[in-house]
Amino acid sequence: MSGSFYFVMVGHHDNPVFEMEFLPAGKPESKDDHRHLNQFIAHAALDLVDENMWLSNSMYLKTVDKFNEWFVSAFVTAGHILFITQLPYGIKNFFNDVYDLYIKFAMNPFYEVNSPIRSTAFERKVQFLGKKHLLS
Amino acid sequence: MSRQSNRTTDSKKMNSELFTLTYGALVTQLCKDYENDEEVNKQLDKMGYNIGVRLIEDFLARSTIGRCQDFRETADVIAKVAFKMYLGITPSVTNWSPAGDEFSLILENNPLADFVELPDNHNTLIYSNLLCGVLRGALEMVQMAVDVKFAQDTLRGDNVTEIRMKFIKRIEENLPAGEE
Amino acid sequence: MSFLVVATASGALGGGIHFKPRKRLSFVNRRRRKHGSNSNHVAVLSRKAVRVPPQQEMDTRFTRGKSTILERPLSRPKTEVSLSAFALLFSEMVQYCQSRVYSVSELQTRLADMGRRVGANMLDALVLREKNGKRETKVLNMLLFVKVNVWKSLFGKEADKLEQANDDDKTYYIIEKDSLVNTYISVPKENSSLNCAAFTAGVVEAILTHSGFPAKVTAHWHKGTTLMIKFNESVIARDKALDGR
Amino acid sequence: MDCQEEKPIIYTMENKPIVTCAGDQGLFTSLYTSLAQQLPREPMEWRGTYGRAPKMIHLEANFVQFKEELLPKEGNKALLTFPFLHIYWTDCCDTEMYKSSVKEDMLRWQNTLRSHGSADWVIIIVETNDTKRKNKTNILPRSSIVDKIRSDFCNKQNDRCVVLSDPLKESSRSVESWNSLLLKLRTLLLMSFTKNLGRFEDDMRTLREKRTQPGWSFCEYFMVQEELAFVFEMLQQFEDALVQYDELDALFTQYVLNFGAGDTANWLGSFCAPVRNWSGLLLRRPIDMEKRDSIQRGEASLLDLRSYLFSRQCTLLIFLQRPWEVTQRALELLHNCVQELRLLEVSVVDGALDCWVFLSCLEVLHRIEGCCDQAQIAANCSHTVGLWAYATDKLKSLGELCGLVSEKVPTSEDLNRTVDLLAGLGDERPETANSLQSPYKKLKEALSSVEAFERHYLELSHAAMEMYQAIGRMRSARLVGKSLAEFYMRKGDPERAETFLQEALKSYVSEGWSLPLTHTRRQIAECQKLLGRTEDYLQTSALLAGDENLTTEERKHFFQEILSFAGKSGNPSHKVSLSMNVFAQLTRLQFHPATASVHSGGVLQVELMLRSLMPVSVHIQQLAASIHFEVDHGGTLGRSKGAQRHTNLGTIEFNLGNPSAGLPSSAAPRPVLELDEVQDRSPSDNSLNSTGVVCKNTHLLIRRHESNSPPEMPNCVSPPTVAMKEGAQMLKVQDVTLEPGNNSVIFTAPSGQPGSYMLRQLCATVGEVQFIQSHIYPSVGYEVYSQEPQLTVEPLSEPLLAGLPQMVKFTLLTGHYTVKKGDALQLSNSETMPILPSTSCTARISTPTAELVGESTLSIQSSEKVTSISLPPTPPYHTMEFQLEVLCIIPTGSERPANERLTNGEIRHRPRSYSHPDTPMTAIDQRMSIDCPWSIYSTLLTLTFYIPFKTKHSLLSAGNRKYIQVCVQNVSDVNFTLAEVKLTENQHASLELQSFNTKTHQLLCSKHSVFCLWEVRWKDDLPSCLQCVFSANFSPINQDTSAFKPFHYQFQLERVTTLYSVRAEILPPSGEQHCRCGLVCDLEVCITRLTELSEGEITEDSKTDTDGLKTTKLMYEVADSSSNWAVCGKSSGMVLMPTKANATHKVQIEVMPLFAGHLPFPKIKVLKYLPHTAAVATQPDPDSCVENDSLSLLDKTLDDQADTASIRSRGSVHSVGSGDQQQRGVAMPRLEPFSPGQVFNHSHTQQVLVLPTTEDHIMEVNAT
Repeated sequence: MSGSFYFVMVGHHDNPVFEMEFLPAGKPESKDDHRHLNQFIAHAALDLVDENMWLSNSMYLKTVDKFNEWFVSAFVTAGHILFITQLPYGIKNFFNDVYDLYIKFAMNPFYEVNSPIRSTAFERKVQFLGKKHLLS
Repeated sequence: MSRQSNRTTDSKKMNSELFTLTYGALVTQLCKDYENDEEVNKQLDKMGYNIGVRLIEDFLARSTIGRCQDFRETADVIAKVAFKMYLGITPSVTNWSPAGDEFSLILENNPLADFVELPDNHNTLIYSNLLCGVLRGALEMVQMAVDVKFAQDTLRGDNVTEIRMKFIKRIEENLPAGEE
Repeated sequence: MSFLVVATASGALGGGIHFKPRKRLSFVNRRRRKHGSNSNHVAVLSRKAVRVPPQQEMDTRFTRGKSTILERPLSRPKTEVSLSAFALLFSEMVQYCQSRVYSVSELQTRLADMGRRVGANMLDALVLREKNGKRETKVLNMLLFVKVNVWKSLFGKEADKLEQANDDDKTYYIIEKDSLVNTYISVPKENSSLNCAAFTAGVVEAILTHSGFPAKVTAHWHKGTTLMIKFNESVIARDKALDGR
Repeated sequence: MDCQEEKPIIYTMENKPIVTCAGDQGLFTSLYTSLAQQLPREPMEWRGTYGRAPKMIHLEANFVQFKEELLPKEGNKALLTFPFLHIYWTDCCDTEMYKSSVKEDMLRWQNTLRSHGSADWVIIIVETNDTKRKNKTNILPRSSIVDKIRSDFCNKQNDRCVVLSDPLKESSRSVESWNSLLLKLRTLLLMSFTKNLGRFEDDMRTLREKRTQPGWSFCEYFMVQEELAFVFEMLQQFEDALVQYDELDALFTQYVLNFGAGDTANWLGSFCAPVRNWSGLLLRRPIDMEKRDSIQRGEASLLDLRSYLFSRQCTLLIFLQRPWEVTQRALELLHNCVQELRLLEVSVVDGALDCWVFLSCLEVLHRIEGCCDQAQIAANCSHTVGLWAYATDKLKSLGELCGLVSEKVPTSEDLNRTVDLLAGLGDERPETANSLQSPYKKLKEALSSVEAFERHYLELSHAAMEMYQAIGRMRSARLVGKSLAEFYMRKGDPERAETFLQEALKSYVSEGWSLPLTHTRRQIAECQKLLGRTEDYLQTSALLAGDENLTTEERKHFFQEILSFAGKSGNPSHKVSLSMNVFAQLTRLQFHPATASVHSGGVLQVELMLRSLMPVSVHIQQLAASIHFEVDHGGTLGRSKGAQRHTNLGTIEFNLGNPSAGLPSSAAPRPVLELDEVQDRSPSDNSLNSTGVVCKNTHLLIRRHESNSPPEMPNCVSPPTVAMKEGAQMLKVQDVTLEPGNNSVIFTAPSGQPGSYMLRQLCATVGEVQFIQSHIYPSVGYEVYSQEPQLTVEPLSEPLLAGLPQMVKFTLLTGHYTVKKGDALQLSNSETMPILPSTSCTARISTPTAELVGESTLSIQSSEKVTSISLPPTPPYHTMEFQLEVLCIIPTGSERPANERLTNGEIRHRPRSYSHPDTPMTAIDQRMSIDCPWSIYSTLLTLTFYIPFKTKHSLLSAGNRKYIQVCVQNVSDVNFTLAEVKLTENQHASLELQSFNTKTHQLLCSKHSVFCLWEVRWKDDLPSCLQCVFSANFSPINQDTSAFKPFHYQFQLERVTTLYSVRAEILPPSGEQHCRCGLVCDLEVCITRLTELSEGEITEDSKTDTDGLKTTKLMYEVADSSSNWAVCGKSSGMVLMPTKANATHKVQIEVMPLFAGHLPFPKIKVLKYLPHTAAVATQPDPDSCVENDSLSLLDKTLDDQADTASIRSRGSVHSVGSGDQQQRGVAMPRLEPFSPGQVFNHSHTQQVLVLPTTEDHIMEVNAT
């Protein structure tokens, strides 16, 4: 699929907690302009996530917003951490797998919920999941 | 509200997760309260000691263990009975020193440290140091002075968790347990 | 300094005669009790509670390339630990907290803080296992989740009661005849206001708040232990709105 | 042919299932109307095919005349044109007629049906009994015809033949039959539907299954399934109809995705054709036939297909009254299409899609407005706003594409592009031709001119923004605002732009979204530059220069901006102050020395750790920290104070909240605002200069409230950068270069005037730019103190022992005083503590930091009164130390410093204030006064010495012989050797003291005692008073003899001579030869005077014996403390004793032994009895305490025996009990004890044998 995908986890204060960009193999690092755009979109989408998450009790909210032909799909964890991706379509499995990962990570008493995730291992795992689910 | 009448809680078990996370909360709290890891390690050992001092009576009450003939027997009781009873694990006893006054407990999994990964700014923290204190305190109550420390810890990247115990001396009856 | 005593299983002192531990043990206890009896606040007050150096909570990094915790399965824990192990740990924890505060209320706050961490750490795993990944969106279900699932998996049994304050729609009570955390802990009269279930309160508060039901939870001595849950107005308002749909 | 057949049907949405009518047309037409009306009246339950839920439907029918052409040919899938039921009408009642014609006709009809395999038919026989038939002959009973027909046609299908009687009558019978007919028709119709639809669907599904086969065409399949949709629509089963379209939609989407994934279906080819027409969606027609045809012909483009599909879905949704679903699906569709085109790599003219999307959005919105009222729309703008925003967005990019978003007019190629785009729209559709607000017109106009564009664009974006705000999607609103800002920028209106940008910035800051933050801030910088708001611009530039999200080039650029401004040598008024912490952050501050306190004039260095956030190294003309000075009121010793303030050993960490750091979880209790007041008072009059409030825990609080921003993001709420007060004291360094990252800058702090110096502000000056940190928090300061010289003298080792040479240490802290050459200390020493002249006494001089700077020998001149120590020159705030040897002479026994003496002559045991607790040693304070060159007053010092020994003496007698015992107890912790112990008596030469002490040297260990004994020998007679001096030499153990020091102990013994001897004897009762327990026996006491009247003896002058002998009164008494004896009867009495040698007096007392065995004699006491006239005796010797005890004991025994207690003895007891009454000279007779040795009691250690009693009980009787 064309373009790169953006994934962000958002904390209770609407603060980004973890971010990652997925670039299809052989694609060069996308230029800032695109990266900040991702954040713009994800950030704006928070409004809709806030609305939608109370209308269903499933964590996966499917597509909550569309922007520039990008579909913003969201996932709300039990602990109300939001996962947001921009893709031409939503992908549930990716979210589920990342969530699994996140739970394990967040059970570490040394990790304060809402604080930025700075873990090489975590990054690698998410990176892998991205390849598995998004770029295939 | 006065204390609950001491109910017999023989072999009452509970969710290890709560235990683990509670301990986690404690350790992280200590990490906030103290300047550096060394102090936290000390504090953990101290708390462990206090626990051990009380744990032993509970232990003696529940288990029908008699006086241990030697340090080897003590080691077995600790590994096979005590650890099993309290933490639901049975560490293996190995690496006896030729003199038979030193051995290692190998914990293949450590309930205290489930889900734990040490952040970089705590690389000198001995996360489960409480255990050392417990063993020290408990044995001191039965007139055994021992030196306990973590020789290896999976949290620090070792492939096993190893507690090293060294017998120092028998304590005379009369002199009281010197605390801290 | 501690006014807390671990009430040991009956006959503990009698146990293990061969060790002749009786004398020494009772000695130790006597000392503890003595400590307890004169748990004067002055002593506590004189201690200086160290402030948290903020950057500590700021910059936590995990740069290890491979982390075992991310490999382990999320299934329910197989190992079980003994209740007394927890009790001993907990009472030590309480004593530690007490050594760093000025007042009972501060002590309870500290316990609650720890409880919150625990709650926050557990929430997601609980929901995943107990509700196979369905969030709660309504107050009542949320409370039931706490009363039933949370309690079951933390304390092995449901909480005894869940009640709503009849005068106030944002206040609820979770009632436990004897709360596990208090099982082993005895508080002398002068500190009778202290209820160590403040810890549990913290757990519950975190679970509710992180699930999007911000609330204040406090522990009280009433019908055993009662956790009082006060939701933010916003929560109740939202809930009504959802009913409207 | 089929098509022609279809067309008319599809054009009208009045589709109804077709029912053909054969037979008697006249008859049918007569009934048609009522039939058409009444058929739908009753709903029927229809259990649909494929397990669709059963629903009630109202059946309508389109009755047409039967034609063979109407019957579908083989393989014709058309459903709409399918005749579901065939009716044959007849009212024939005449057999002949039936036979002749009707039957024929029916047969033909039936055969045609059969040949087309259509089994859905019914024959209706109408019965009318009208007049014309009356005159007919041969009328058969009606039934017979029916029977005939039944038998002829419907073999075993009797229900296929219905009788309708008198339809035009109102009779109940006719009504009934009419209803049953209707019911029948409905039932048959339904049956037919079910059958035929079922069959149709089966075919359809099998067709779908073939979709993987080569020849398969989506378009064909589309037509088939749509047919089904049509039928459902016809039956008003819109839900089911919609499902058909959704399935098609999904199927197609899947194909496109697969295509993207690589496997392509050849039929997709047509959809990959370049887009030629982008005239948006068209939702005003129920069916867009053109598009449908193109699909049927397989010529449709992707947009055609999508548009058509959506228009159908839209129609159905509106039938279903779900307009909001339309908007939602629309938004999805539009994004989808764009994606799909991208996936299929369809070539599209630039901007074509933007047009298409724009038009489509508006079309959808219009369609919705068409079917909802304003209120509904307003209430549901959350569903429409997406479209508005999307349209806005697209219009914007169109504008940019066509050069309409700029200050200039479009260029020619802009215009060409515009023309091409408009061409792609084709002509406006007739439906909208006459509506002024049609999307088509809007777009055309918007692209016509810059102004028009602006008008439309603003209108749209404001609409979108307002809607967003209305439904509380602030972030989305801000996002629109942001692109609006970009628009304004392009239009050269930065002022408008900035307001939007700032608005957006806020939320990015408060929620910590770094990239948007950077991006927006960059734009803001641009605005500020254009607006010439230099200060803000520079502030922002500083922020950006330190922004990791930017490339180094960009950061350098912004930094260059600052420099180039700084470079401008403008007028000083044009100096700009920016907040420091965006430029460099103060991370650590360290004092050298760490105590952060120096003496005035001393050197104190302050090291700042600055983390420069700039991308390149910065040269700073001056870095200065303003200081607030406060005179020290708290005494001179600043040292301690300074130390207290900085417990952290002179290092202060400044932890600034970390922007990316985690926010405290909402679960955590809100931290309370911790504020600190900061006041600057002028040193002179202590008036308030400035004051501020510092929040200690911003990093915790700030990000809880959206409005404020963390301190490190100061430019959305720019912090007040207080300009530095000139002239105030400062830490300054010139020309520093800050490298990116951490830098350490070292200041030398002013330390002139004593007092406390608080660091307040920090200011870095780069040309015209000043970076200022208006408050340094936590507040940091240092102390400058001025110290008076201090001289302390302390023992080198504790305790100082008297009698031995001891080292004392002199420590001189010079403080502000400079010790010049010739300065000397004058010690005026008391004779009891001489300062021992020592050969070499050296003084060590060291700095405050305790490093040795010099050593020099002291010259000491000693006269017996004064010792003068000339000091070596020493700089201020240095320490000089030297040691002197002193000796404290042990006072010999009696004569001790008066102040040390108590009334009883004992030496006070002073409570120790030094190390070892409660030593038994006796302390002596030695005062010395020292005159120091720096002060006119002399310093008074006290050294406390301790006497290592306690000495006791006692007089022992044996009859007339006398012995003196001296006990020396070593109470110190040192072990001594004691040498040549001597006892001398100086008054009486005749006296000789014979020593029993053999050893010359004796070991006297700590806490041990040595006893020495002498016998007193005398010639003629023994003096009653002896002045003795005990002397010995002592030295700490194992030291050479030279170390021996003398030790003297003086004491005096009075009334030494033995005056009386007392003998006693116990006589068994008569007849007994031994005393027996319980039997009274006699105690005979015999007191003998040994000497003549000796001086100092009180006698009864009054009573003189006949031969003029003087007498003295004695009191004896017998008491047995050990209760071996019961004293019976009189136990004490008075004796008048002549004061002449060998005068003897005997008394007898009855005593009874209470025990058997060798019992010691009862105690016999002899006391002086003094008449009230007697003068007060001299104070008794200290050792008389012994007697005091025994007196009190006597006192007891007297009381025990009330019978004998005489007033006198009682009174006397009293008087002795309290000595001070004597002082007051109350005239009363009293008892006085003899000094030890005056009375010698022989019976003292005597024992007597007592035999056990024979009858115990008697003893008991007696005992009580």
